[in-house]
Formats: sequence, C-alpha cells, structure tokens
Amino acid sequence: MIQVSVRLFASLREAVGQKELARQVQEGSTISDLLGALMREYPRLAQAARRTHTAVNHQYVPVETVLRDGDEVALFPPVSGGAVP
Amino acid sequence: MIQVSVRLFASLREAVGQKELARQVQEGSTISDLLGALMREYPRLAQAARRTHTAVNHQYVPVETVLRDGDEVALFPPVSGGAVP
Amino acid sequence: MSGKLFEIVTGPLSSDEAARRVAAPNVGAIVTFIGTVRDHTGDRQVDYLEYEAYPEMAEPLLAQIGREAQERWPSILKVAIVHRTGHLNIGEASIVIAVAASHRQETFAACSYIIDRVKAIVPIWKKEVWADGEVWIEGPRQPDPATAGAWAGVTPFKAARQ
Amino acid sequence: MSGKLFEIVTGPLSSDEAARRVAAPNVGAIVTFIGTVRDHTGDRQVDYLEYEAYPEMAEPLLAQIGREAQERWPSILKVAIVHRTGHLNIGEASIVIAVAASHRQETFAACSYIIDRVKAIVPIWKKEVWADGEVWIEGPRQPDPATAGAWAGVTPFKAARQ
Repeated sequence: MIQVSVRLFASLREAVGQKELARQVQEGSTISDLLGALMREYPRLAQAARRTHTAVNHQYVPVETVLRDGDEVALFPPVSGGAVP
Repeated sequence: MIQVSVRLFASLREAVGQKELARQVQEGSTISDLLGALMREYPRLAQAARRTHTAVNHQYVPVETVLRDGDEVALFPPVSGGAVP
Repeated sequence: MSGKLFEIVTGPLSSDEAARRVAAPNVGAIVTFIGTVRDHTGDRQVDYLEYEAYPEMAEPLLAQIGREAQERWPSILKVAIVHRTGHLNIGEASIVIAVAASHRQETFAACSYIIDRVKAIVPIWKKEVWADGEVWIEGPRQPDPATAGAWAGVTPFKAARQ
Repeated sequence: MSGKLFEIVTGPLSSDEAARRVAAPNVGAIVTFIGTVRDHTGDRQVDYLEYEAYPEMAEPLLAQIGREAQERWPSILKVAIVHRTGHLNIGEASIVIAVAASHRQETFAACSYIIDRVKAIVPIWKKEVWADGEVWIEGPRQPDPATAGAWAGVTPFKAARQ
C-alpha cells in the first residue's frame, strides 16, 4: 500500500465536507481508482464530480495517472477564475 | 480692425518668448495673414513655425480660416502627447 | 501585498501597487487589467462572491502564463498577476494584471492573452451568492490544448506519468 | 485629482484613482493604460521631461476621444483620461486611461484606440531634457483624416469657417 494526500476544492470540497484527506491505496492504483473509491465513500461526491479536474503535485495530469507514495492528489471542478467576464 | 488673442505653445512659445499676445488685424484677415505678420515681428518664430498647427476657439482649423473679432487663435507645433511610446 | 510578481492574496488589490511591481527606468507603458465583482450575471442579481484557490498550484501557473506572454511578445519586460480569494463585495477587484514594456504596441495583446489564460487554466473558483441561494461557477471544461480558448496551442499539461 | 473623466492635471497620477472614476456596480472589467517616463529615447539618455498642454482645447478633445471609443465599442460603459503636465521624472506617469465595461472583450481594443488618438490629436507637447541639452519632441505631422494613425477615418477637424 502507498500513502497519498487528497486536496478538494470548491463544490467537491463541499460535497465531501473536508478540504483534505489522507488515504492508502494499492500500489499501481490510478487517480481514477482513487476517485471511484472516494465516490463510494461520499455519495454526494459522485454528483459533484461529474467533470472533475485532476492534478498531482501541482501539475494537471490525466485520470489514468498512476499514483506514487507521498503524492498530493487534487480533485476540483473546471476552473472559473472566473469564466466571465 | 478686429481684435484677436494669440496663444503660443511649446517651441513656438519659446521662439516668441511669450504665452499669449493680443493683436489687431484687418477685417477679412486669415490665420495665414496673422502668422505672416508675427513671423516678421519675431524672426525666431519663422524658424520654429515651419509646421505650425492652428486652432481657433479650441477647434483645429485650416490656416485659410478667416478671423473674427474676439477669436482666440492658437499656434503650436505638431502634438507629441507624446509620439512615443 | 508583497513584491512577488505572481501571487494569491486575501486582502484588497491595487492596480498602482501591481504597476509598481513591474516598473523600471526603461518602462514607458504599463497596461493593467482589473477584474471587478459585478452586481449581476445575466439576469441574476449577485450579493457577493466567494473566491477559492489552490495557491500552491495557482502561483506557479500564473508564473507560467507570464513566461508564455513574454515568449509570444518579447518586448514585454515584466508581468505581475495578483489574484484575491475570500469574500468579495460588488465593485471589489478579484484580479489585477500589470504588463510593462518600453513601448506600448504589444502590451494590450499580452494583457488580453494573460487574462484569457488565467481564466482557462489557473485553479481558482468562484461561488456566486444571491439573496436566496448560491452556486459554484464552473468553467466550460477541462483545460487542454484544443480548448484553451482563443490562444490554443499552449497546454497546461505535463506528459502523463507511467 | 478630482472626479472629472477628462482632465489635465499638474499633480501625480494614480491608476486606482482613474479606475474609481469609471467604476460602477455593473462594471466587471477595467483596463488601464499608464504612460511612464522612460530613461531613454533610442540611444539618448533622458534626465526628465517637461509636458505642456493647451487645457481649454485638450480636455474637450479627450472627451471627444472617449465618445469616439464608445461609438466604436458600445459595450464600453465609461472612459476616463487624465494627463499630467509640468516636470516629470523618470518612472512618473504622464497619462492614465481607464476603460470600463461589464465584460472584458472590447476593453483592450478601446484602450489601445484611445492612447493612439490622444497622441495623434490632443494639444500636449513634451520636451526631453538631457544632461547637456533639450529638445521639444514633435509629432509627425498635422493631424488629419489620412494621418490619424491606425484608426484613420475619424477627423479632429471641424469644417473650415468662411
């Protein structure tokens, strides 16, 4: 097992009720695997996270990215810094 | 005869040594006539005024414009508010 | 505000202060963009906004956007981008950008590019709060090379790790 | 500075202050242009500048330029243009323009148009002073419809009187 931290923002943060989580996942797990587990744990996240953006260690990465021990994973909705104007 | 005031700016002001003049001119005189008279009176103005811009009562007008009593005539170099950047 | 060129802050913004961050003796033109909180979105009356950021990721991306602008317009001498988070009332500034050059020609295009890119890729979100409700405003989609707006071709992504 | 939108002043300029002149609850984007005194013109080292204006003619022309910008870009809600005269040291601002709209799309083009027009038609002159001399900087030529720069077709002239 490896250890990762999860940062949550905006509507995803509100759905989970927390800014940050610590999780253990199987070696070889992807962000997608982690997100699926969190959605089972937090049903409201499944609603909010239809269009989740994903970053690891402050870099945008695809959800297929394999996690490593100590990674900081971020899950957030499309940025809107904001949208209009 | 009619009475006009003359405002001078930038290099033209320095050539004449004054910001403002009061002059009497013949009825029917143009700005061009006035400028010619001033150049004879102030030889340094002839040097400075090669590309004089002309305004009457705060409006750009051509040098052929006929003066009226009480006009405020302005003589100045091309504007440079400024040029670069 | 400090002297950092790319910063997420929680206090009020100033365009004069942002302009000072990019000032230099060889600068002749500074363009600033100030994004302010409007009292409406479409027909909806807005009470105030809440901005949230991921600062550890947002600040390096702001710096990246500054570099992108300088690569596209080499006459740009310096860029500063400061974004505010937290509760913002109507009329308050959420972002100030300052772009400096010796001559003005490319400063407008560079500043326009920068605000478009900030809105496309920087992890900052806003929640609109009205008298009787609230909603998180979401950008249109995941930023990627094909969808980064009018300035396509610059991607925020690093290659996927294996 | 006062609350006037178009003004020739003798004291220091502030882009925050200019932005406040155009602020309103429906404004979401303000672009400012700040022209600052450079330490050089080409290879020449500049000590300071002296700006001179014809305020009674300059202020109405600044207002005219504001109206021109709003006719070209109707989304522009408000424009302010403030020009300083007198002795200006390196780094000091000679002009500040602020352009406000609900959305940012046209603010950059409008602000770029305005500074070009100010330099083309407004009766303001500058003298460069160096360690060992000085010179009045002159614009290229009499402003007219064919020579008003990149924005031809708008003339500062009224019809000649007869």
